[in-house]
Amino acid sequence: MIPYVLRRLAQGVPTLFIVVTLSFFLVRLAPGGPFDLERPLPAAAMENLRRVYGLDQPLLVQYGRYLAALARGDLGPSFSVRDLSVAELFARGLPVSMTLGSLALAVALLLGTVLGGLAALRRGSGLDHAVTTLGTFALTVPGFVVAPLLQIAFGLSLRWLPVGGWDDGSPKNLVLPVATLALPQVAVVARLARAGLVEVFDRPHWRTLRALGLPPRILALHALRGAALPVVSYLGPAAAGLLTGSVVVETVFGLPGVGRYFVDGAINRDYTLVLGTVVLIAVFVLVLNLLSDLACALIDPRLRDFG
Amino acid sequence: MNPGSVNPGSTSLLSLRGLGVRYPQAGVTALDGLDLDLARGETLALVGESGSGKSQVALAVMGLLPQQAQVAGSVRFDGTELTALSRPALDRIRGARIGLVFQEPMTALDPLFSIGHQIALPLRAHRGLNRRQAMARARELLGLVGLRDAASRLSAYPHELSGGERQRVMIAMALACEPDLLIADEPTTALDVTVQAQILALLADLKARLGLALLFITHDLRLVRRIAERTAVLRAGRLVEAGPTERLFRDPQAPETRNLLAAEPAGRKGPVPEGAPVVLEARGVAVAYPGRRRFLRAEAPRLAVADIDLTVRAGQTIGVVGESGSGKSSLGRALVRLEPAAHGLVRFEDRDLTRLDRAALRPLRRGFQPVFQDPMGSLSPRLTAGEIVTEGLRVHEPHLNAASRDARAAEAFCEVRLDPASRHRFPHAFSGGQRQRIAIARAMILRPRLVVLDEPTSALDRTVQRDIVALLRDLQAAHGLAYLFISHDLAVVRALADTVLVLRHGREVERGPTPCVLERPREAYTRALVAAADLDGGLAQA
Amino acid sequence: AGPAAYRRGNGADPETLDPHKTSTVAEATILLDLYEGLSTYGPDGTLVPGAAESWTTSADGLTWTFSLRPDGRWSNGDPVVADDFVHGFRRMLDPATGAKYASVLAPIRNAEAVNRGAMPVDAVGVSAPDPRRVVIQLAQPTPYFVELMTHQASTPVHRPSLARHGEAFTRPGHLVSNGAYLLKDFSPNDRITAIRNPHYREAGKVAIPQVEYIPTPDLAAAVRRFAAGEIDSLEDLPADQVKALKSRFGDRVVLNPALGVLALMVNVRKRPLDDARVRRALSLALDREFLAEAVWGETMLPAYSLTPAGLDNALPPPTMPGRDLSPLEREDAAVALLREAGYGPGGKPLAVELRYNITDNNRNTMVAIADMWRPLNVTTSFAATDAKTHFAYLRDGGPFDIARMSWLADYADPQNFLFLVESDNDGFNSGRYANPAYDALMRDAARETDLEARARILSRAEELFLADLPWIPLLHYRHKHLIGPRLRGFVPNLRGVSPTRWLSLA
Amino acid sequence: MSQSAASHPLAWAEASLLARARRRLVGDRLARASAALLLLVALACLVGPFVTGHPYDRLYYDYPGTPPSLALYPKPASVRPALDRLAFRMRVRAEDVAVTGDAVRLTLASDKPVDSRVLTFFSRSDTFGEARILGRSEDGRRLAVEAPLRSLRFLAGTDTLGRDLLTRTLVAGRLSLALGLLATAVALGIGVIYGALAGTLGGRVDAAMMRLVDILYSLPFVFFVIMLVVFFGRSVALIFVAVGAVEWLDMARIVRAEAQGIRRRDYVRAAEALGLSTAAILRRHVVPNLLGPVVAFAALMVPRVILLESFLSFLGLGVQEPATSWGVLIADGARSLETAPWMLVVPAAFLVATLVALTLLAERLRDALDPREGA
Ligand SMILES: Nc1ncnc2c1ncn2[C@@H]1O[C@H](COP(=O)(O)OP(=O)(O)OP(=O)(O)O)[C@@H](O)[C@H]1O
Ligand SMILES: Nc1ncnc2c1ncn2[C@@H]1O[C@H](COP(=O)(O)OP(=O)(O)OP(=O)(O)O)[C@@H](O)[C@H]1O
Ligand SMILES: [Mg+2]
Ligand SMILES: [Mg+2]
Repeated sequence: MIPYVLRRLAQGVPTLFIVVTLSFFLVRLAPGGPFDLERPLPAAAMENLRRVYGLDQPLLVQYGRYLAALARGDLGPSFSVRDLSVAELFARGLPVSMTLGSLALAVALLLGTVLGGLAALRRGSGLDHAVTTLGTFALTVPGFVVAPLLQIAFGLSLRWLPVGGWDDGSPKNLVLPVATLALPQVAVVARLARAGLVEVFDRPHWRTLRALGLPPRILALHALRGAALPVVSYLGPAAAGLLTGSVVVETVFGLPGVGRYFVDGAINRDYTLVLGTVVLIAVFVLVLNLLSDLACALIDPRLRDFG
Repeated sequence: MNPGSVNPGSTSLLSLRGLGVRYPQAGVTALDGLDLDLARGETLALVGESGSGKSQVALAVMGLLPQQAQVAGSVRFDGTELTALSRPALDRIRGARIGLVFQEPMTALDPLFSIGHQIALPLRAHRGLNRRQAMARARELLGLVGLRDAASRLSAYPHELSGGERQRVMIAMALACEPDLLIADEPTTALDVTVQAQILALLADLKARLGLALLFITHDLRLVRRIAERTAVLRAGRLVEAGPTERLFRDPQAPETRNLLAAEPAGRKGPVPEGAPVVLEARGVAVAYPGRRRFLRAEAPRLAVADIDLTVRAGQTIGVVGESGSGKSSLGRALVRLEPAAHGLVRFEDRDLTRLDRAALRPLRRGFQPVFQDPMGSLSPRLTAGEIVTEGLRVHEPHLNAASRDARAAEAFCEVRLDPASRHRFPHAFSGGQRQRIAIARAMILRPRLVVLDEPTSALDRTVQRDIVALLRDLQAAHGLAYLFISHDLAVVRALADTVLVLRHGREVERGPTPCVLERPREAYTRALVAAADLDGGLAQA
Repeated sequence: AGPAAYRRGNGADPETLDPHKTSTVAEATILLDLYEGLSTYGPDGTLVPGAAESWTTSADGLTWTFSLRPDGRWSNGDPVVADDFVHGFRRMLDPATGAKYASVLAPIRNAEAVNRGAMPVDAVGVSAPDPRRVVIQLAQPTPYFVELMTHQASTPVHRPSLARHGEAFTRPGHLVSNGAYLLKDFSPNDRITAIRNPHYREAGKVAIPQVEYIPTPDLAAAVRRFAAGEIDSLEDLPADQVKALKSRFGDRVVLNPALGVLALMVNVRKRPLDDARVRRALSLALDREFLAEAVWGETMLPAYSLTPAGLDNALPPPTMPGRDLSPLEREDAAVALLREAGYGPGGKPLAVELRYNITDNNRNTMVAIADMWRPLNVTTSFAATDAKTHFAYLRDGGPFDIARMSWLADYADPQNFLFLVESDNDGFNSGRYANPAYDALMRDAARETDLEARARILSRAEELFLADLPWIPLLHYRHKHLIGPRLRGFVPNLRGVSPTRWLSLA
Repeated sequence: MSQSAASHPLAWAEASLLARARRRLVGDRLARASAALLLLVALACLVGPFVTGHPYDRLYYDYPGTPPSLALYPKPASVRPALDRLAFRMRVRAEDVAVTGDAVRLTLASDKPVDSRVLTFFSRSDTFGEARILGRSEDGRRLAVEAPLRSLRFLAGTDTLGRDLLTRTLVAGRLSLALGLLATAVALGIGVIYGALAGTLGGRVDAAMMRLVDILYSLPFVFFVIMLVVFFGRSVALIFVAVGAVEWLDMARIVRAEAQGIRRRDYVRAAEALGLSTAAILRRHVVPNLLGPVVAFAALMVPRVILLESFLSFLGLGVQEPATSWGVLIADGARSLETAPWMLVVPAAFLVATLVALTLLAERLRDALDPREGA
């Protein structure tokens, strides 16, 4: 297994390289630059800025410099948050996003499997349809609707929870954002789990387990393990998405995570910030997909011949 | 008159009354008003031709019939009506007081859990053992069912076991809680005779010590005679005859019973024509399964087949025998290039198969077909039986249209004695023996030059078996087919094979013309096999 | 009582707290609290002396002498001296700083050349003859120069901390400022905390001990946080909700005129829009009241001139021809103009493309405008892009028809609007309006030292503008505030500034 | 053999999984109801805009932000304010207003003689019809007129610009449904084929294919979209490209995981032994046996696609005004959640109803594809 992991990690380097290279040029192809503002800058000011940030150099030189810096672990200065480097922005935001993301992930996994399990067990029943319908609801009503609704309900009407703000991560401030983040994921996990479970119940070995008169707890273990592959392989990238934050949730709740940088960086043409987010997401995707693949192999011994 | 209950007076442990199972959507009546009694400590053999409903009885007792099945009648176990029990109440009986050995062991185990874990399951659930205790007991059980190095195999996963090994795991699971009743559905089909004897001894011991009652479903009448006090004969879901085994064998009443008894495989294989072309030539075939990957390093590879040379000529049948786990199936897969872990040289006719990649191999594949040991697993669950059987025609006779393929499917079904009307059903809706015949039909419909048959008759009763054997022979005679015939059933091997290859631990032990090997075995290992098979202790004489 | 801190909703996070690198309104608010320029804003947004207690102007209006207060102190106790300002100006104009707002100092002699890198930084026309006097030489008389000195671009630098920390001098703990507050903490996208500067000359009169600037990227969510009492004031409101907010919060919603205009920039080089009649017709057909009310929820005012009312040194803005006509007459006039030009109902079909950067209100505005042009037989298509693409397209001279444009002035002087369409204004005049008469008027105004005469010249220029309509003014901006119940001392004003030092909490 | 008599001979084609599935879906009440609802929505979107009586791009200047109501507008109480607004625009005063049933009588007064051309304002307004002059007085400075009330109904209310929301929602449905179903189908197709191929082939091919997926996961989507707009302009087809580019990735991973297990099954080996090509193995053995999660996940992709479109239009790639989509309407509605909730509720209700039906249908489809279920 260790050699496999090492090999996968080694594969990550060229992958990352390709991602960075593609993104570097993709980003530069887009119209407008970091200093194109609604109020156009005078030519001299623009020239100065470009010089200060090395944007006056030929593109290939900039690319080379970026790679060199990246190799040193330096993500460069941010164009749109000029006081901080991209790395500093991440260092501050990532703990917030990861806290929210991992909580949401845990909620999604727990609640999702429970709901999916109930639906699969009572296939075709009212409960099943209720889970389906609610799940569809949760998926269809986007975060930018759910978040305000939660704010109004729990923050303004009931006054149980703060409407927004981070407040150094106090649990009260986490509830609503985590709920917003988790909601659609709960639905996805529930539906995938249900689909997987239904398949498991069809397999011949399920009859064997039933013939053994096993208690529900153990049956659940076997059923869930059998149904886990789709969920786990979905969760790899989904976790990468969750852990690196969400624009909507952070904007609506006013949280200092990194999710906003993904859109803000792009909207502002903040080249270094965008590339930083690309590197960040790529690292998360590579690592989490590796973890997810490892988890798949852990779940299914037949997948352990690590090809 | 109730032929099922022989001792109406005695309190029976299991008592079926008017048991009926219908599949309305498929229009199948699998069981029809069945009455059956089984007393404590008694062994009842349930026999009948393939598809007669034997397995349905087992499933019905355990409450494991699929949802579409309509069940009628009553199942009483030790005074309790099982059909009326709630799920938790039923679960206190299943696995604890009634053990069930499923017919198809290959697919009956959970592929995701180690076998140690699975054997430990009922112990932990019903006996309240903790994990460690249960594992210790599981190891003991594995030893009891004759699995070599039980300790190390506890952590093996089902796909790493041979057919017979999996079957023994099933038996161990069913016996783990020392049940009052064991329902064993063809429990020894994948076992060589020596192991079979060991299992039977184990059962006899349990019976003697704990008063285990046994509902023994089998088509092996020789076995029935050895172990069953009473025998019931099923046909088309009805009980046609039941009674003390001896009486039944001596004086069969129903024609079906007589049929079953008469159908001992007979005849010998004619000689291979002189100068018949070589179909398959294998040199130094070896199969080494990669060892399990541990955290840091991999275990040493497991050598399942070592250094086998083989030459098969047109019209020739090579019987491969050997104890369970000796590498027969691995060898068979290696010869048809379906075993990624195989090494060595394989030539088919004039082509070196080992040099060809998958794509280049494809057009040749028509020439050599396998029949897998595990019929259930080798049938795609979402294709109908007809589609499965004609699948090869799509590739190799692409000019056929759907209708003519369908006609060919119907023909093939008849050939293997399946009802052609059933070809629109999906694999799960067949009995074990029927599935086995679908697998055979799938291979034979292509008229290959070489067929690797892995236990092709293990689930077939003698009557069907006779027909299949006849079919194989006819085809061989007509088209010069070559067979590699893997089997535990030495009687069939004797009837079909020119040459016998005896394997043990993946190595060749002995090889020679069938009569030589089976009548005058050189090696002790072969002698033991042959002796246990008791080939000439024919049914009629006993 | 609530927390002692004033939680001030502040639109967005600052890009930087380096006063010489800023460009946004959000930064202006914070830096106004942290720093004090030579002049600054009073509680009602009027100009008052800041770090300078007084100043004098030479007769030609070209030399300004500011006298610093004797008790000016940096937040670490160091005295504020004239050299700090001189260095601030130089740093601002130094090309190596990469200042976006260097143009604020453009009136200073040699400023532009220095910023272009054509002259060394010490060529800037500022000097410190003694520690308490800053002397500034201008290139042209600039009546609004005092206001420029309130701008964050004109703040001094604390040279020792800049020398010690370099670019990192803006970090909490490093930043030494001379305003009423000093930076305590900066957590991006969360809040910036500033506390009362104990060394500030009027520290005793600063009522609020701590202020937290909270970015409010989602205005609707910000309103909810306001309603829950988590934010004390907001500086921007969601336009489409203002009506509801008014009924909900009553006079806590404060709307007052601002220094900005939203307009349609017309490509005057492209047929048929090169015809002023067509432009006038298009302008006449617009129902600006509907836009202001329905689309912008009265957060905007209908604009019939380029400059808003209430500017310093200005006559009341001239009005667009046709303003007083009834809509019917306006439509008739528009049709007549178009017919003259060969278009309109019955004439050649007229198709224009409206280019805008996507926001919801922009989209609704453009849709409504297209609908208003329909009776003129004008078919309108849209080219909506994200903001960067939009502005880059205009900057690069993309062949547009009509584009959305907006302008928020830096100082309350008509020049700050009218210069937008000078023929040599590359940045803004993407419609390439070039009227020599207009340019000449603007040049005259720049030379004119008599404020009234200057105002008349500028008014004439605007009349020219309104006749030619290179931009079709749509709406004038208003400031939008939501003022919490605890906050005292807030005075709405045209510039929309309310330094925290004048406020207090109940 | 114990059957045959009862089993009716079926045509060969009838027996295949898909044919069976179709038959069973047709026989399933819930499936039929779901399909009917979907059809209904689709039909409503297609023909609905023609029967609501409002063009989808018509701005009713008198009715911006009107809440839904069964009642007819104008409400009696709103006639007077409407008149005053109108009078202001005509630069006259409205006096002696009397509303009689479906008409209004009033006198237009001014200090100058009233130009009768101003009456076109009545017919131009959304509240009144063509006005009739009843009489003049005071040298034409007073003009008595009668104008019929134009009754309008906004079942689902109007948006901020006063456009009928129901019509817009229906029009929006055309694009969103097409996009949701087609883009999902495309992403589904690519994802399933790609994932099944990677999972079945395994080894290096799999590793390379999955690294490509990782790369696509990491590329900055916003820029990708902006580039599409810049280089190819705005076309509806591009939305499919943009959506397809991201949506198939999850599917590919899910399918791959399942396919990895399936390729080790004996039936795949048997197919291999029969000489089936990889494509045929995928089509006949691998894909049918992983349909469960695929169908479930496909139903999840539809809402994601539809909502993604609103983000695309924010970047300039989605629909262009005056056309619209559910995603855009919902995004608009979300902003006026507190002030005009119907702007969210109406399009969201359509979307939710459609998707619930779709999900239930998908679920029934999965069941129908399960050979163990029913006949
Ligand atoms: N789910 C099902 N739907 C329809 N028919 C079925 C189903 N399951 C079993 N059958 C039919 O029921 C009959 C009895 O099957 P069963 O498995 O009991 O036979 P069996 O006696 O065990 O045969 P074998 O010796 O081949 O295992 C067979 O004809 C089979 O085709
Ligand atoms: N995938 C695998 N990984 C590791 N070991 C395996 C694997 N498959 C089979 N084996 C081992 O290889 C040996 C030979 O297996 P094989 O299936 O060829 O036996 P067999 O002769 O067919 O036995 P049976 O008669 O029981 O079917 C067995 O000991 C089995 O445990
Ligand atoms: Mg059976
Ligand atoms: Mg075997």
